[in-house]
Amino acid sequence: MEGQAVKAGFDFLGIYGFFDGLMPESLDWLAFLVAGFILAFAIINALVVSTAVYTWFERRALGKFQSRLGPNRWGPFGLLQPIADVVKFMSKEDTVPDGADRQVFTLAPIVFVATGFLVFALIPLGSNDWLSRLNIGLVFIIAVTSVNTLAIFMAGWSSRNKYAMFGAMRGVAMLISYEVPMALAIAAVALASQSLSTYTVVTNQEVPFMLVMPLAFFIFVAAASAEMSRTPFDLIESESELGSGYHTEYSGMKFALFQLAEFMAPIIVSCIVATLFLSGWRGWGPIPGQVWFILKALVVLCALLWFRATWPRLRVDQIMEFAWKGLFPLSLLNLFAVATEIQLLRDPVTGALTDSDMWAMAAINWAITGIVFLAVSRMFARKQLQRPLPKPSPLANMGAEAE
Amino acid sequence: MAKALAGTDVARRINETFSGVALESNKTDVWVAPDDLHRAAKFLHDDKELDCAMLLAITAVDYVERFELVYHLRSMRKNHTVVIKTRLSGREEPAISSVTDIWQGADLQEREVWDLMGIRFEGHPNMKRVLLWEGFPGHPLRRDFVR
Amino acid sequence: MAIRTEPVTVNLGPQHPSTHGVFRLRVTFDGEVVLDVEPVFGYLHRGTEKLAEERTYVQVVTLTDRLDYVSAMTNNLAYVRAVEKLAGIEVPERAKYLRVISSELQRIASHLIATGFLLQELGAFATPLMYCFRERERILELFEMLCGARITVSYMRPGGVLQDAPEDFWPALDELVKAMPQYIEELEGLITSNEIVLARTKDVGVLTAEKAINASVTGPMLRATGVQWDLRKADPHEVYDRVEFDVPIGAIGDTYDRYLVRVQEMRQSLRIIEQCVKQIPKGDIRSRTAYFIRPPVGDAYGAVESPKGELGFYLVSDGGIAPYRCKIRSPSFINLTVLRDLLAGWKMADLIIIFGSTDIVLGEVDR
Amino acid sequence: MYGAGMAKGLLVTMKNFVKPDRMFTVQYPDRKVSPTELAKMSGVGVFTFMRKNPKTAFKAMTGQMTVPARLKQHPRFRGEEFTWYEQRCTGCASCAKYCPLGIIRIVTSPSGEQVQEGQKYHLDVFDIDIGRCMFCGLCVEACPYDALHMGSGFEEGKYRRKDLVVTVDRLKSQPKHPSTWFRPQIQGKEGYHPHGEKDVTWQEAGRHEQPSRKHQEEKWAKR
Repeated sequence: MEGQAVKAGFDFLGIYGFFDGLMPESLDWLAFLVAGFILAFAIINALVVSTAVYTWFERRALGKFQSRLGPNRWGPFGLLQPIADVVKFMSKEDTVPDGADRQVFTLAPIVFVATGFLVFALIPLGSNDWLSRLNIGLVFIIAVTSVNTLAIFMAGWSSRNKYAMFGAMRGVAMLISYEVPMALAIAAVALASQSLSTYTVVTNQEVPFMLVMPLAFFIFVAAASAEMSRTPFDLIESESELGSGYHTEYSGMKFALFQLAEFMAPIIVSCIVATLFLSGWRGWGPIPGQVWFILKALVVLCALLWFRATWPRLRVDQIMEFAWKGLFPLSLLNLFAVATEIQLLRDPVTGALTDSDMWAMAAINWAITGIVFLAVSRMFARKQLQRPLPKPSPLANMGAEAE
Repeated sequence: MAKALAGTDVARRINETFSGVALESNKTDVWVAPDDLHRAAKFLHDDKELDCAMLLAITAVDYVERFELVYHLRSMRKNHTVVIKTRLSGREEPAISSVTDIWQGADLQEREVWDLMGIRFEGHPNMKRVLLWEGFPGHPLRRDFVR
Repeated sequence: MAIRTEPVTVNLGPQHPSTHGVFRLRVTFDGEVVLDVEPVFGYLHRGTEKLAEERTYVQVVTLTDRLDYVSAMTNNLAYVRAVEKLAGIEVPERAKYLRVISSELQRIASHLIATGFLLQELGAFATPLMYCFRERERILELFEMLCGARITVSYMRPGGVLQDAPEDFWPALDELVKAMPQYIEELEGLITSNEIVLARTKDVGVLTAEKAINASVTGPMLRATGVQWDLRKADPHEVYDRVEFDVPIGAIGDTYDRYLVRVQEMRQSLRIIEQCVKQIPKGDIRSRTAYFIRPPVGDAYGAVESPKGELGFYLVSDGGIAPYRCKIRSPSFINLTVLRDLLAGWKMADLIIIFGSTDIVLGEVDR
Repeated sequence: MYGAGMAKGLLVTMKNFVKPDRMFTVQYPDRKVSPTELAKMSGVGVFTFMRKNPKTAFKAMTGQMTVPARLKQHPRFRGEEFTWYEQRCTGCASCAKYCPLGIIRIVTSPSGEQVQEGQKYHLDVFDIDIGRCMFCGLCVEACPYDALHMGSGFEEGKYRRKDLVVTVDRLKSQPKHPSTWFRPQIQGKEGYHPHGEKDVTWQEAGRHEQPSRKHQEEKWAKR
């Protein structure tokens, strides 16, 4: 990718302009098509390769967390392990269970993967490196991530397997519930940045929104990790209960697609978090914006990995409770607070928010977060952490001597 | 130290309440007739002195001419153990009354005895094979079982 | 509008990630809620009791290793105790101490496995399991020093133990006893106060004391209900009456209590080992017995507190070189009696962890 | 404080992440080595080593250098192959009798030789079917003349079941590296380890001194 000096970066307009210059004017549509294909090709491959590297990274890091080694045999430090995995997947028999709905069964992994690619098109990697500057980017992200639900349901339902059904049903219930707080958290971001475009969100993000709206950040990360079904919300494919949930019956390349989408999800989520809450490519000093962006995304990625390595899973009703009784009210509170603050602080004429306004908002929001956290912790701690002292039952007496 | 109650004492106690139920006894064991087993077990469980709250194990031993069922009982409050035995004759599906209504712990053990030794427990809620599959020919722990 | 629902019957197992081997639960679900459970097992039935009838008393020791394959030492101990009772064999002091040390080590190893797999079933992505296995590995290394094998130890013999511990065993044991408390601490830090674990296990699968006793439940499951009953105290065998230790109990008998009891028992086991190392005398490790033991005609029931519960062997002798009847009172098998009552009414995820907290080993259930 | 337990758990995993000294993976049959380790093995400093063999050092740095590794085992480990001393064996077939699985097959014929105590038989067949063996070691325990010992290998995988039978020829010809399990006389030997190169001779492998005629007569008279 080009630096900031180049006027048109590696984006659609740049490539289109390049091809348009080469071709006669009557072939405009061809240039359009070629540019589109090149972009699509580049983004898909970049994402697939980074996912492959990420699978290696995740397995090595999880190994370290669990005080074992992780894959280290194939290639230097086991870096070629993803290739070995893919070769293995490809050489496996592609089975379709008897009685499965063949079309839906085949379509599900494709739909599942496609949504991930679509979202990635909206992530601005640098001030000039964006692939699509859709002016309703945030709405698009919310919309596209919900297609996931459909794919999971398709996979689970068409498999004709009870475990898959359980996984799919859980998945639908959970994903739909968590979309609400996620959307509300994004709404707060949209309010604060006064834009719906992912690009403008970053340009308007003088202060990282993580500092401005900690509550929204927390809600978004929780909801997003539920959306991609990672621990502690991984009940869709909870392997100790359901085998592997909705993709129990998949094998070969179809299964590989599910794995791809699953490992892609953390990357996409951390990119979205970096964009919406960590001020994207913005940084200081001579380090280029792209590096800043990747660094931020990596930090989020590692944190998600850390949580995954540590925490157990919640139960299905607890997860739903957490969504509707926990995150949903919190996100409403957050939205209300942010909206009120903006109404009070913004410039009455232009509606713009200055840096100092942002910092003021940050102070208020942190206070709110602290109060909420204390209140919630009081409420739960009393209920959960207290246990009666064990008392020996009168039904047994070890010391007794028979007469 | 847990004490194994002397069979003669236990037999005396049983006979005080139900006379003639305990047929014979020695230092460790009490023998009862198969028809009286349920009565004796109920008494051992309910009696305040004997207080056999836990059924440790049910064992069937095949002595070819007879089967012997051994019930190991334990009192948790008094910390003693009692062994009662009963002899069953006949090799074609000998039957005895179940003690599942007294001790729930007899449930799986009686099924196991039926499975491996072929002694039927009457009154058991779910008298099915437990370790082997339904339709397995014979009962493998019997001495005369041939593969 | 009432939506018509119908119960779904699912076979959890025989090849299911969290059934501890080949075990099948035929579960009827109403949505996520368990309506009815029927355990189906016997996939690993090898007829140990029948095999024992054709082996000499010493040869049966090797069969007992394969019952509860994560705690072979206590199986050996229970069996040789029954034989010694039957044949009236005396055991030298040093052998008694070695037996206690090795079976307490085995108890720690077994409880580590139980805890690790409980957490695995809770969905903690293998991390606690790996930590547990890491600590267990050290214990297995000690077993390798002691008797040349790690799992199927065959260490004990009627009349003592097979051979004395090598010289490098004692420093290694000291090191383990010194290091283990902090590992248990670390494990507890990961689990005990974790809010997710609490939310999942607290008040889940409650077993009452009356029910537990009536259903012959023994071991940590019984102690979690608040019944302070441990065969090591109630009927002290070997040298348990010469060491000090507590019998930890639970408050209400839920899944969390079962976990807590196991963790505390590991600490108590370390205490026992520490005292045994101090007290152990020099001397013989095996009394002279005939290789083909011929006990007098009669029967004997010998039991020990194995990590899973009361493991008893009931042996009948006809005066020959092989037991006439060898009945195994396996705690895992009998603890399964309450499974149906424990599971009905809970959710699918609870089913898995309640089942995990009963800590059965299929080698012992199916025998 | 709600959430404190979860945070504590995070700290525990992080501690294990940054301090991987308690890593317990065993790499077998070879393990990856770092340049530092290689330098230590060749007995020079890291930088000297790097300057002298830059190619190896680079390979090690990219994690491609391996050295053969054998599992750490106690000398008592009960392994797969057996060590057997022809000179000590009398063909009494105690091992076959005591085997719980009956997998030792012995065919003997009178030989007229007298090696230690009593008559010695000539062994025509001495097959141990390790495909069914569970390595309980009862045969070794039973051997009255310390002729049979456990080995300490564990790499006896074969493609055919019948290859798993250890025959008398193989027992005769294979190197004598017995495990010290149930053999205190070998265990007491300074620095002996079954993984080493040193063979144990049949004199060393025995627990018994050469019995005197008188001793033997006494023993027989008692029976």
